[in-house]
Amino acid sequence: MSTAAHAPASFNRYRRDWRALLTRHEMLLLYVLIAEWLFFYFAGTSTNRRGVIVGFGTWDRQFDILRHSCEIGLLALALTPVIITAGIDLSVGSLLGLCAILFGKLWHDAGLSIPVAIGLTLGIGALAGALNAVLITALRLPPLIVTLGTYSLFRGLAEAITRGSITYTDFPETFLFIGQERWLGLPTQAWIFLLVALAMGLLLHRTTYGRAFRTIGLAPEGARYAGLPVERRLALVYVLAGLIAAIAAIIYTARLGQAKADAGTGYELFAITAVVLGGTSIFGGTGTIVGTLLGVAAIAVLKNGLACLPVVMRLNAAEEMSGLFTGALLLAALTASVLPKILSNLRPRRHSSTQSIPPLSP
Amino acid sequence: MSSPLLALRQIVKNYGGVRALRGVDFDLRAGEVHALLGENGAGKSTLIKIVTGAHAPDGGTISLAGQPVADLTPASARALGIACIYQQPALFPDLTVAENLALRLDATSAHARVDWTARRARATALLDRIGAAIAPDTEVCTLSMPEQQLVEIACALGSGARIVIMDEPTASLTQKEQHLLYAVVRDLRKNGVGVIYISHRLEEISALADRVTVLRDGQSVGTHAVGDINEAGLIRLMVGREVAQIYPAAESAPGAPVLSLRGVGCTASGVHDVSFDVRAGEIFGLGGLVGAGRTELARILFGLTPADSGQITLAGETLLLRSPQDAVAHGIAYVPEDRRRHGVVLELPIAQNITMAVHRRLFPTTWLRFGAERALALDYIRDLAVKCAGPDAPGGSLSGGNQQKIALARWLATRPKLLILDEPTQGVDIGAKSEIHKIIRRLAQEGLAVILISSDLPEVIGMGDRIGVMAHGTLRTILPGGSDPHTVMAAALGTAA
Amino acid sequence: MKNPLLRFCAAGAVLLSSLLTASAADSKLIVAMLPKSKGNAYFISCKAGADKAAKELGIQLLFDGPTDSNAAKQNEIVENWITLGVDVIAVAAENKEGISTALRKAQKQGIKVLTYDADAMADARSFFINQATPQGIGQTLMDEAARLVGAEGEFAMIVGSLTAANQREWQKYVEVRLKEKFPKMKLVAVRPCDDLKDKAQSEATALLSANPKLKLIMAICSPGVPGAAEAVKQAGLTGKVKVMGLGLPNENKRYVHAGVTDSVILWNTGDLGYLTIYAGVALAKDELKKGAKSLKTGALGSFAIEGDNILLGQPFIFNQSNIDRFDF
Amino acid sequence: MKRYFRELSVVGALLAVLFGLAWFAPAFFSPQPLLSLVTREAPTLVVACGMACVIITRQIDISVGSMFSVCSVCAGLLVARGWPLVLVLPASIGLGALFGVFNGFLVAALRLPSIVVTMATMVTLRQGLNLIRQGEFVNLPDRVQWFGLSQTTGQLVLVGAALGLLVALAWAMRHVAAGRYLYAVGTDAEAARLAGIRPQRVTLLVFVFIGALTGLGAMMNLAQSPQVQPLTGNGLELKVIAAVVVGGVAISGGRGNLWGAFAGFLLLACVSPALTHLHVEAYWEKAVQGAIILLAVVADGLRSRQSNR
Repeated sequence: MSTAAHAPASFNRYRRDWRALLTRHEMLLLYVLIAEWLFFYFAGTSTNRRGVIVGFGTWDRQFDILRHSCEIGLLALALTPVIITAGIDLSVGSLLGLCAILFGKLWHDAGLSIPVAIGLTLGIGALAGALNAVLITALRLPPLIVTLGTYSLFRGLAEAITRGSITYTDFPETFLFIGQERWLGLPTQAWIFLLVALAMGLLLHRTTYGRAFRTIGLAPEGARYAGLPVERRLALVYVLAGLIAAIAAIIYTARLGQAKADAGTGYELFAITAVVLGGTSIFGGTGTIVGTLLGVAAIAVLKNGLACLPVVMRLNAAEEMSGLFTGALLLAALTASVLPKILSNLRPRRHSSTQSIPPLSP
Repeated sequence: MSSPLLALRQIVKNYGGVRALRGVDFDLRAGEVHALLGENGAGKSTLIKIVTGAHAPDGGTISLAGQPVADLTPASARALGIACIYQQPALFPDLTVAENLALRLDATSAHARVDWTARRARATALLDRIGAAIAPDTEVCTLSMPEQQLVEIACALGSGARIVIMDEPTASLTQKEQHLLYAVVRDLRKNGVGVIYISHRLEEISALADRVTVLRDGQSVGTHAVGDINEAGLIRLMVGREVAQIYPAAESAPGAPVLSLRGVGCTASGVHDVSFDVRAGEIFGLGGLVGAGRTELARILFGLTPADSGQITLAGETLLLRSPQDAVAHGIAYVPEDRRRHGVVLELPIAQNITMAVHRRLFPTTWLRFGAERALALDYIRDLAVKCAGPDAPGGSLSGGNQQKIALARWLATRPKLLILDEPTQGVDIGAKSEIHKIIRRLAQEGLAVILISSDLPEVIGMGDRIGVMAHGTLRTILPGGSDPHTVMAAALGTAA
Repeated sequence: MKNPLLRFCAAGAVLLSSLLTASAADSKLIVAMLPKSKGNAYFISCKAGADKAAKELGIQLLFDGPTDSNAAKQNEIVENWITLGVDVIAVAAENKEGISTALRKAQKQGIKVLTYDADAMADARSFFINQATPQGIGQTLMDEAARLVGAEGEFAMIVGSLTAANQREWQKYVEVRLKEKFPKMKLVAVRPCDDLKDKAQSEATALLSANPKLKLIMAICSPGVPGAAEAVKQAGLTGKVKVMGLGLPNENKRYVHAGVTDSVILWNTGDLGYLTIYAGVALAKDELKKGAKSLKTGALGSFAIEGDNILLGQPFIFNQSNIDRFDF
Repeated sequence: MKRYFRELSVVGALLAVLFGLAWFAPAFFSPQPLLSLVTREAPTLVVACGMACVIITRQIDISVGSMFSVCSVCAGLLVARGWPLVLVLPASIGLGALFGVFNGFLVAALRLPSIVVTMATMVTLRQGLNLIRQGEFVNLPDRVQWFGLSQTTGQLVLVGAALGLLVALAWAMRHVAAGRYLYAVGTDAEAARLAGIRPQRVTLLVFVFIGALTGLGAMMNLAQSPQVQPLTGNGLELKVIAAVVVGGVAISGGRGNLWGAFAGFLLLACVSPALTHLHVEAYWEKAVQGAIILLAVVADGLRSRQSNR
């Protein structure tokens, strides 16, 4: 018996190495983020004609970035557990639109008070998520296709309900406070965002649910054989995504002061990009909330920072440039993530081929 | 004498740390059936994968008809006239039979025109030749297992190969289909083809083969003409050691029955009418050939494929097991056969693998308690003497035997009443194997009821206090522990039934 | 690893920034102009006029907006401009209420705010460059349509998207006018084209075969007019089914000449951009104050001011006789 | 019969829609408008064929819309510069194929998930195009429309080309070894390797193929009108993926065929004109399309559940 060999000391050393390995992606992203931020801080800040310091390096700008990132950030938070279970949800952006106009309708047409309308909207979001969940878990359908369908369906319903044109506005000041004012120094919605991030972080990293999500993503059959309630956990992930999309809808409505059927168009793509950039594997199993937050921040800083660069301003192309760089950043992150494996595979040439091309994951 | 059709010299193959082959010599002459025999894990499948080019050897030479070949790939092996019938049919389930045959048989270029009429005609001809009544346009996924095996056989037949490898081709065949297969093998031999024939059915070997080579622990332990050696001699070669000595013996008598099955069956998985009892402190060995229904029975007991007939009673309580969660809740634990897919999640740390099934007890608030988890993991790592870098090392960093201990630890942590072990020592090196045996015996000694499923005959005989032998989806007989291997094998083969 | 990396990044950033800011340090007046959708030809032609004015006045023009009509992005861009400390912001509002919050914030920071093309809330801007009210556009469109078909028969509309606010407004006033004045005309369908010319063509083709009695197609988004015209041309109904709508001369010239499209209605968008910049600069230099009655511009003379609306003039109807005189 | 149940059910749904139209809105079938509608869908059909191949190989390409736009604009600019069509056509196809090489390399050689790779390509290409063109139309010389043929001839040529390609490809998918390789790789890449196919190469080529088809589709679109709008490919990816999936091509690879994809394509393409003809208000269009996609996958799910029993 060699129990003596397993002295705790040697365990600890291993643990540290392993932690470093795990956080490597997040650390890299953090360096990129810091570099980005510093670059824009120096290159995107200037003094204007009236002698006021303007541009990226102002507190206002930082708060704006935070304010503008909340909805996409929330969707990215919603998608992190989904992608960790090796699934995907394309419908969150459309659901944001549907929830926004249903919220408007509940408040304006049905005459409900704001808190009741918010409560009902969250319920509707969860319900819509449950529709995805049922199709994916009970019928064992691929999430990509199910949510492609609901992507069309939710947006279509939003348009059908408002006949495209109805825009709900004139929300009370108290409600707009959520989206337009500051509370305790930060934009109000940032508190909600941080709260959700904290909740998701705890759920994912500190509870048995997060464990189950990861296990399902890595080995769905293995999870079943370990007695984990695979279907129930998967369902939860999609319901949560629906719920968070509804929260994002509320914030969106409060920020713009309007609820319209086109709310959140294309957000799902940015959210997925942020999640993948944050180191969550599209094949499932790995990913952290911190990574997602960094991914969201990297995209947001890039987008807002570019808009402050004199060169970009002169080209009038902030949005295109940020899209371009985001795409490039995503490709670079992906390539960087497989490069070590590719390099190490180059030497023992034939072995690698037994593990074949990754299939379309979700 | 001219050089043999196929000659392997000093083939070495390692998988990670495991030495699957340690210098195997093997040759095959034209027009002979050369049987390859050995326990599970002896290295037969690895040897075959090397001959078919699926895996590259780490050492040794391969020559075909005297010509050395290097860098064998599946494509070049096929081009050189090597065909293989795998144990698990390697067919494309969504494609038709004719299509599958064509993909395996035609090494055509990508531009080549596909002639469906010819494909169908050939498929029909081949299937007719082995006497299988399968329409060439059926999709393979709609075929039964034996039918798929027949397609595989047709494939080998049609390949016009000089060398045909058959890996347990009769494992899932019925009597009638077996005879079809024998005819095919004789047909091939008559045409000067060399056949490597792997089987556990000794009577099959004496009926079909010309020579037999026995592998043990990745080495060849002898090649004999079939006429020169009897079944007992072969079994001795395969097992290679006296059974009774190395297995820890029971020290106390088993207690009251914990589990009892009465007429249990499940149509979907082909298990029917199984009845037996397992008592506390007893190891109930479950023997039989691959495909006899042992794993299927275990899956019923674990709620993966719920039973549709019969009665399962555990500790006096009649159970309805519809999901693994039900099984776990009632104190049933199952260490599955496919460790990599179902057992240990290789990417996750050891500690998480160990605590996976006890979330509810260990973390009653669903809140993770890392200290408690680590403590629990360390307990089991020490208790089972797992060789690892620590509870945070990923499961994949462990050797097969230690992975198996982790899988075992996961279920011990649930404090089960019944432990089902499915091939617990498959792919495990000798040292770890005997450690695992000691652990199993100790657990039984502590009062656990254990069902031990194994294809390793000596293991079942040596470990089992009683041995249930399964064949064709049902329990054939129950023998006392330490029975004569021949009796057990005979029961499994159905010869003495 | 962390410290050297950080230092390296910082050094690089400083180096680059000095290069970049050096060129931006000229202290020109900055006017930022926000279109509804940057890629839209309508706003591109606005920009041409604005560029001209910017050059004449020696100011820096920022022209940026969403690539598709998107109220949320408009807000984000305005807020960016606020922190950039521009002098004037001129906005074509996608959503009246939505943008107004951001605009009020800009005013609070001492930035002058104008609206053009589509107005925001009155208290969120100083002046609105009024090229034509939605009411005026609706009326002109409907009147011209009625003229083309003799105030009788079925017609259909193609709109950009079902959610574009200004188009819904125009559509509303078209329908109001229809109800008031042209009882013998009937609006049989409204189809969206997602601002895609190709889709407009498909939709128009379907409309033509679905409504054999159709007399006219009115497209109120700029890709819609050439799309509908191409559909009519391909259906061989040139002259039988009239095509008209809101669009740009250049995109429609070939169809107008071929007799497919009868009239394209638009104000002079270049002038709109030009006027916006002049008004903005005047506002920033305190030359334009509340209660002013007119505004003088360089090349275009002076424009009348009515309350807080600076009037560009009536929408212009382009047809075969005059379309070649315009290039935008 | 049972084998093609999925495809036949889509055809059934399609026929039901067409019969419904024949009953309630016979005007739908008047030849010239119908030809125009069909011509408009021809380029999309070409891309959908490519998408079917990609999905059968168990991959996905969501960058087709962006590639389509970029190819259209580039081809348009070349034509406007006075290049002859015989040169522009291969240039457009080649450009598409080049994008395909890029996607295919990342997926096959670096083994990155295709959905993320092509998402990144999509964003990059789209924004790059926006940056350079700022949405401006490309005006083409008159000789380009219908390749200088008469309108009806041109339309027939385009529709004929698309259908010809469909038939040829459907035939090739079944009757040429390469076509069967796609199924083999899509079903089980490892088994395919054991059968002597090189899965990586097949994957690379299928991406190149869809790129080239997208380039071709862009040219077919170019020939239909005298202007190119840079937004032209927006939303194309979802349209073709939905069509292919509704047509019974399994997203998990290896299953389905081009005829099914064609039926699914027609079904979805019918929705919009059918709603117009039935005088249903346009607001319902997206919801109807979403419902069709969901119905198709739910039917798939129920069926595979049954066959598993």
